[in-house]
Amino acid sequence: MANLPNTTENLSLDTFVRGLWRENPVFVMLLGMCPVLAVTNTTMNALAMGLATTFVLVCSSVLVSLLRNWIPKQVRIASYIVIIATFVTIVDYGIQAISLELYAALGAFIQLIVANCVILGRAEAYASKQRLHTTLINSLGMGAGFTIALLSLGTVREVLGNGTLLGIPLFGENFQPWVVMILPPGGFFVLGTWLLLFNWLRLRKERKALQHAGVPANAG
Amino acid sequence: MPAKPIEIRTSPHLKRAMSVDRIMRSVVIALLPICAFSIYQFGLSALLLILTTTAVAMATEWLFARLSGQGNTLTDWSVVITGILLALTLPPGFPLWMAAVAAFVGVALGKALFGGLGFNVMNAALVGRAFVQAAFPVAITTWTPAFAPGRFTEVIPSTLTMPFMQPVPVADWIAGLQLDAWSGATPLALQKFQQIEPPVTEVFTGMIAGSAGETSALLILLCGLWLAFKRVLDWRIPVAVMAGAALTALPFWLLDSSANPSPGFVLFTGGLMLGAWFMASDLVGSPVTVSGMVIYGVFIGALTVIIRLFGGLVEGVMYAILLANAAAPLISSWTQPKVYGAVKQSRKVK
Amino acid sequence: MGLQSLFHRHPTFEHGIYPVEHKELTADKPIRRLSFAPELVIPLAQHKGAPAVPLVKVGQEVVRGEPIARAEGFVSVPMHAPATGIISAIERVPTAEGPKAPAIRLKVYEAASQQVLYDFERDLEVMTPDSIISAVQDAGLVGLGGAAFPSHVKMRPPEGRTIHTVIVNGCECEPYLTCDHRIMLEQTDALFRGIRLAMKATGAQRAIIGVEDNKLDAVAHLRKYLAGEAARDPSAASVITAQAVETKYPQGAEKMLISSLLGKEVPMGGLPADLGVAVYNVGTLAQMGDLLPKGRGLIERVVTVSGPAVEHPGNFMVPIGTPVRFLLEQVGLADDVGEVILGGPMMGMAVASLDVPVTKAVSGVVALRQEDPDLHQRKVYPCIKCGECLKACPISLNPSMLGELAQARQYPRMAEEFNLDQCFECGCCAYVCPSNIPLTQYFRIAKSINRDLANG
Amino acid sequence: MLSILTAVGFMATLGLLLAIILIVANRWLYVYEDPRIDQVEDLLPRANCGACGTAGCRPFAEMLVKGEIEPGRCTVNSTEMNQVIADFLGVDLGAGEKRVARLACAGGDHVAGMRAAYQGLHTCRAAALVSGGGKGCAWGCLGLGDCEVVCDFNAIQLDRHGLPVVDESKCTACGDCVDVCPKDLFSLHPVSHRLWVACKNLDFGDEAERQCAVVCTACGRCAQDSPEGLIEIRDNLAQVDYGKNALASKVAIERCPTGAIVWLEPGGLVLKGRDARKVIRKEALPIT
Amino acid sequence: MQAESLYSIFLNAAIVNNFVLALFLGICPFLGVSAKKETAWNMGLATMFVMLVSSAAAYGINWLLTELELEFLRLICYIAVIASAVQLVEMFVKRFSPALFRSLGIFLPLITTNCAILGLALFQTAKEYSFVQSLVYALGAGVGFMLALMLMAGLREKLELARVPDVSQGAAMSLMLAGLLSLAFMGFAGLGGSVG
Amino acid sequence: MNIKVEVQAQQPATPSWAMLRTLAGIALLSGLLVVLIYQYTKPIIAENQRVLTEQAVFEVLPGAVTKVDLRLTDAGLSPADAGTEGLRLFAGFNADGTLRGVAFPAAARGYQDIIEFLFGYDPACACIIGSKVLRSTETPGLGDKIDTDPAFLQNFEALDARLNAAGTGLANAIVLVKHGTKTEPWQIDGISGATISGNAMARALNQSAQQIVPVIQRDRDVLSAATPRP
Ligand SMILES: Cc1cc2nc3c(=O)[nH]c(=O)nc-3n(C[C@H](O)[C@H](O)[C@H](O)COP(=O)(O)O)c2cc1C
Ligand SMILES: Cc1cc2nc3c(=O)[nH]c(=O)nc-3n(C[C@H](O)[C@H](O)[C@H](O)COP(=O)(O)O)c2cc1C
Ligand SMILES: Cc1cc2nc3c(=O)[nH]c(=O)nc-3n(C[C@H](O)[C@H](O)[C@H](O)COP(=O)(O)O)c2cc1C
Ligand SMILES: Cc1cc2nc3c(=O)[nH]c(=O)nc-3n(C[C@H](O)[C@H](O)[C@H](O)CO)c2cc1C
Ligand code: SF4
Ligand code: SF4
Ligand code: SF4
Ligand code: SF4
Ligand code: FES
Repeated sequence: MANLPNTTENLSLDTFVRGLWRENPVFVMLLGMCPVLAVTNTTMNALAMGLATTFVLVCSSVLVSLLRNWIPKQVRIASYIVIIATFVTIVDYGIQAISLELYAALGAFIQLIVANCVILGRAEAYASKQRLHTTLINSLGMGAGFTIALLSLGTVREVLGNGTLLGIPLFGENFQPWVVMILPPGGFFVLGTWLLLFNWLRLRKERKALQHAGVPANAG
Repeated sequence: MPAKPIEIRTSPHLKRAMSVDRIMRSVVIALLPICAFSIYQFGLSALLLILTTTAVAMATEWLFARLSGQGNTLTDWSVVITGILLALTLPPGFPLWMAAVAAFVGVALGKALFGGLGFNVMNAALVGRAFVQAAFPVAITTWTPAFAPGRFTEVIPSTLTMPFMQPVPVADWIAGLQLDAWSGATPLALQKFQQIEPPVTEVFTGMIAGSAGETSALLILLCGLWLAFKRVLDWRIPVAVMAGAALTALPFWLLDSSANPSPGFVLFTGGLMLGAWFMASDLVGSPVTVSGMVIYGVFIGALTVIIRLFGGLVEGVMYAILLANAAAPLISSWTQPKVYGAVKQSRKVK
Repeated sequence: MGLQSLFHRHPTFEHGIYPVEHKELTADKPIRRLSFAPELVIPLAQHKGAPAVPLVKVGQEVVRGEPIARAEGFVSVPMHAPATGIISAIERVPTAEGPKAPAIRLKVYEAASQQVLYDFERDLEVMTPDSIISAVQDAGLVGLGGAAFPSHVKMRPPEGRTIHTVIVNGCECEPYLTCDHRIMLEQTDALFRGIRLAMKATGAQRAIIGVEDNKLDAVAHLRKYLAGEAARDPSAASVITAQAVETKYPQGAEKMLISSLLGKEVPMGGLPADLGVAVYNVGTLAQMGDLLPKGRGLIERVVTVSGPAVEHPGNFMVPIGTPVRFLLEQVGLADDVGEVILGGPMMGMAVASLDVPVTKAVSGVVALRQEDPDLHQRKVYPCIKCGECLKACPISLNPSMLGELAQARQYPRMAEEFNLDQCFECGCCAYVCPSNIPLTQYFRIAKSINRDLANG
Repeated sequence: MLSILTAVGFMATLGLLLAIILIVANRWLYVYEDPRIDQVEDLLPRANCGACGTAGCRPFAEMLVKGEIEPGRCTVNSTEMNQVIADFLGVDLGAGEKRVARLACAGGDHVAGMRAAYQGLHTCRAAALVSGGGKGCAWGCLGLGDCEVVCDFNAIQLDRHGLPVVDESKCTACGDCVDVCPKDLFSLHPVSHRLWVACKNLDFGDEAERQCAVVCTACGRCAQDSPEGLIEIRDNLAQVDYGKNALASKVAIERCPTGAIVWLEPGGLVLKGRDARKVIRKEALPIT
Repeated sequence: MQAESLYSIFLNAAIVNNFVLALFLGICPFLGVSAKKETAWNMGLATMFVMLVSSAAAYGINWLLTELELEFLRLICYIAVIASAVQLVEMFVKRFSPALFRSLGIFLPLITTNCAILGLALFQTAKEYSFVQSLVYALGAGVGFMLALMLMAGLREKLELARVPDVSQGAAMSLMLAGLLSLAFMGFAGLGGSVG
Repeated sequence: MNIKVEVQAQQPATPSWAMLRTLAGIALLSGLLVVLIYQYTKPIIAENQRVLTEQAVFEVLPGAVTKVDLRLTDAGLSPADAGTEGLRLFAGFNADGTLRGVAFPAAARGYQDIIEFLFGYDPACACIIGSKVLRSTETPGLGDKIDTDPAFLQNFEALDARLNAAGTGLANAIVLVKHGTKTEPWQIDGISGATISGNAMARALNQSAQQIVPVIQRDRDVLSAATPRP
């Protein structure tokens, strides 16, 4: 279906839910991959990163939506970026104030939320055209989808790579951790495996659907 | 006069007898003496290691070929090579469950994912090894001495580690063997960290510790030469690897022969020989063009020495081959042959 | 073989292959004649260029050697009646290429003699280059090496080019075939007369006869002949030389032979004439030397009939238009014949019907048995990037890449980026490929589709 | 407080600076592109099939916006969608009559014989290049399904006799099958062309009939029974002059001895004349 | 660590701690434009160029902000300046060289939201590199990005003609390839520093 | 199918004023927000930082309960008053106010990247009494053993760091030896499987100690003077 400009969406459950699955920023749209891979070596980091990103996403989307009628087209990218950077700086100092250790673990990736394509993408594609309340709900959904994706990587990587979940040992003394999982290749592999799994499920569904429909008889 | 309708085919109507399965079978045959020596040297553990990786590699191949509807691809024998070579690059006391992981990952991630034989982008055996090296770095750098007494009756303690568990430390077991102090260290490690260079002759004939199948450079050289003679593999790649390694090592050795290894030592230690003859020469991962093959080989040789001399790791053959595999498509496309009669070479950089 | 090529004594080109030759089957069989087939079928398009135009009507009587179709333009040749008889039809007949094409059917009189009844004397000494060229066209001569390109056209190089060397192609690199070998041994006189005519017509100062070193007896024979000539007439010495080249397929391909003998490459998209060279097959020149003095037309040619499915293989002087079925009946064909190939097994065309006639381009008929291992359906593996095909391709293409592109149906890209059009379908790549990929077939498909695309 | 002021001041300056740069850039460097091109492209199917006669959907969109081509030329889009584009651009739909691909061969493997067994790549193009393929009729369909493979719209399926059948409802007249067939058996025709010679064999009479049971023997009865000039026997083959399509009727097919000439009813029904020899067909041209 | 040699900085940025394969920066364009060698090459060039420009810009801004004691505005200023610089370059190219724009310029907007650029600026600040060191660092990062991109493009072009199973087609395969590359790059660990 | 397309008029050129206003306004707003947050969190972060540093110092100087910041200037040790430039060192003092030792930083390139350490030096016993990794990207479970492996950390409980006779450097360079082969008190017993990281630690320590320990021993008076005021 053609996606035409200037269509405002009405609030519905889908506004929220599609960010979780159908338009999941990570698994489906493949946006914001850097933090997804970089800071998911533990569940805690993943959660923190997810929440931080959600915060920035929601705040900036709301602001963009509020200002949408005032921002001229030519300066919209610059404006969005400044707005996003502002909220990121806020989060940055916030986390430092909460825990310096967590801050160290997340490294530069808090600041790099600025460059996360999910946020700018949402601002550009959604918030700049939609009303406040739908934007709020939609960005919450997207943030939740992003966080879930981060967690799905973080848990797998922490459990396999360290034998722990949220720092709690799961398998006892002699478990052999798979160090590779918390190393860079592990990030690629785990995300790749998730996508393989989703591909497989999707293909299976499509095949099933085809079978149900039956091969169209072609008699003249 | 013909009884049946005659057949029509396109030319050429003749065909060379060499085929993929024959090539692969020859390589397996060439690997058998190396396996035998490995078992003679390291005993039961080496045998179990080879059997495990080969069986798991074959099972994985079978499974994925079935899932993707390719029928039985075991008949091309390529996966047997993958399994055997993988075992030969692992430490002899490597826990079998980890070896199984390596074989599975190697075949699944290194080969099946991309469509199987001919489409893999990197050496499947080394993908498996690199994965477990990154996953279990301690176990894969734990070496046990060759010719341990009783090696044919008992296994190295770490071999039979329970799945997902850490291997028991073998230091006590080695101490119990009452061999001389360095017997558990590989020549490369001795050279790198202690600047002790064991005699090349010993290294050449395999009287040393190391991965299950890399210790006798002489035997590997002979088996490789046999394959090259039978035109199963292209001699250019192994020769280029060895030349690249020797030539890179030479200046450093000339500058400071006490700290840096001699070219001979570089050639005959670690996985270089096995890598050059059996892994770099893997047809699928190497460039198709002749000049590309030479560049690829020299790249592997040089990079191996650079990693050995300046990198954080003791051995670099595996990474050098993997990186060269990754670069092979680029090398191929940059070394397209000059077409007959082409006036100026129309080389496309991109 | 690799080592052997390191030490070869005779000049050669790069790449190429060494298939088993099977020439011993017929190499020592002298050229013989067979009786006429009851009906001959003479297609009007046996050569490259415009088809000939019939001069005869159905029911008309013709004598052996009489012109029955005229050339249509410069790049075309006339046809002559290969036997005495009556024109039974002018209609479409099956051809080896596939589509049915117009042909003259000639019912041969049962008592027809081998005598040529239509000829006249020509004085070669007084002929000018131009008169030689038109005489060659009138003789209906085309390249007998396989390409069937009208021979007189090659005698007139494009504007701005001069020919200084005539290369005589006696390589006969295809397995099984021995007709050129026999011609060099048995029709030496005619061959040298032909060479001199070609040199005169083209203005070349020298001629080199290239012969593969599996026919050293022919080289020796030619050299002896030349030495004898030189003894008689010292001024003619060293203008013509015989040179052995390595036995390697496709040594006989014009571009390869030029590289082997002269060390130069024909420019991409260019002609041998760009290097000042014209290449003729020995059979072509022998026919030229034989036909021109007598004012005759090309009505027969030497054909090697061989292969495991042939009971009495040999070299035969076969009238043009003889159905392959008749030819094979004469030599005895095994029941379990699998394939019948016109030409050699590397480049020849398998025929779908034994009713197709021998044409001017057919140098051999090779019949293979069904159980021949070369014919077995082999398992095709994916390309394992072994590079064998690159090492075999005499044109230095990248058949591996071309094959993968063909499988992905990216035909235009094959031509634009990988020089598909330079491929002359020699079959070396398909011969060596361990994955049994039908590379050459893919390339034919690709070229054919690209041609269609270009024609809209 | 001071730091608050410097910060705010600095940011304001920065903002102004950026704005000025962008304004200047906007003035001097702006390149105008009609936004409607993107919008129209969004409405196209993006099949990039080229059936519209342009290089792809984007060039088509550009031409539409410039008014150089009518929306109806896109054969893949639904008519409604094309109407939307027409309304959007304020132009006429300009659609022509629906065309479909028609096959000029009816010789499945049950009616047409073989002369040799082709071995090799399973494609028509490959087979055609080897002595024309193994089929007895040198003009006929080789049945290896290149057309089936090439049709992006799944409109072609081989029937059990190895003969391609076109699903008229799916065919978009993209012409890919026309290009791919090595025997040139496909051509695009308006659906109103009902009278159809399903044969390309140029042999005559018995010779032709030896090759195929549903061949056109060039007997000429269809031409005799039809209005003057509608059908003509040329090159041993009946050929319909579609310029006189209005004159066509079922009369032409009645006396055809082999059923090579047929009448195509809408919906894929194929009618054969009364005199036509009975041929057992399970699918495809269900000759009655 | 001001004492770090330029050579070591370069190797570290280009290979050992490759921005894409070890630090996970710039993954989106890495996955997005690595399908063809030619586009990858152009993207690599464009990124390298922007990296150098923004490295220099970041150095200047940082100096200014430190002078004014406004370090907390660093992030905002970096991104704002980088974004507008990129946009300016893009417009400039589009206006004056449409050919170059078609091959290079279309990537420029992509680069704005590329964390590798911002990451570079932040890292060089955190590591307190001098101006020259910053530029070398940027060059190394650019070369490393190009290297990863070209390797990936080579592999993907090869696989484009392969019989890749349905499940592993698309992003999943790209990620697995990236994983393999990243695995291979681990061989460079420790390179550029002295050992033993 | 129910599709509506709004035909857009050709865009009107945006007035420059709007662009100026918007961008400046947003920048202003953002500056305000950020500066407020910064002002608010600054003391909290500083406090966090202080606690963290203190923890690290007390960890490498077991028993210390107070610390004093020092600077290593060209002239020698000096208290860290505002304005003194130089390497940051920390003197740690026991509950009874006696000097426990000096904590000093060190760094070297490890397996992956540069590792930063803090070491504790006791001038009384002339030995290293503690170590801590401040920043590292070494492999978890392997290289990070240099900060977690108790057996390895034992090396740093009393590692010999005596000065040579001239007082210009260490009497014996601190080196890493292969696991199980430690024979001298100035040797560090390596971790098997992480030789490189261990090596980096030894190199960092040796390098810094060679430079700093002579100064500490020479300027012990400054240290005593720096005793924390209660
Ligand atoms: C072909 C081949 C490649 C290898 N590649 C590596 C490698 O890249 N890294 C590695 O640590 N070991 C590799 N090994 C194993 C090493 O050669 C060697 O056995 C191992 O590094 C132990 O030696 P060390 O303790 O001196 O490092 C390889 C072995 C073979 C046969
Ligand atoms: C692959 C290949 C092999 C050929 N082999 C021969 C050969 O063995 N003998 C020969 O006379 N011509 C051979 N030809 C044909 C020559 O290229 C060339 O056309 C011929 O020698 C010209 O002489 P003609 O016009 O008199 O036939 C071959 C061509 C190709 C493409
Ligand atoms: C994935 C991986 C991570 C590694 N991480 C470290 C590390 O953090 N520190 C280290 O010193 N060596 C590391 N290494 C290097 C090897 O373990 C190396 O062989 C070892 O340092 C040699 O020491 P050894 O002689 O005591 O076994 C790593 C190797 C791999 C494959
Ligand atoms: C000379 C030669 C060397 C080979 N080396 C390897 C190897 O190192 N690793 C491997 O997995 N397969 C190897 N193979 C087998 C085969 O090529 C490999 O499974 C393919 O990479 C799978 O597509 C080799 C085959 C040949 C002929
Ligand atoms: S058939 Fe074409 S591609 Fe193959 S070897 Fe011959 S010239 Fe080269
Ligand atoms: S010979 Fe066959 S398998 Fe080898 S590279 Fe060429 S096409 Fe591939
Ligand atoms: S119509 Fe043409 S393309 Fe289709 S199956 Fe028949 S011969 Fe092949
Ligand atoms: S390929 Fe042929 S049948 Fe298929 S849509 Fe195109 S024209 Fe119609
Ligand atoms: S998140 Fe890093 S480039 Fe997109």
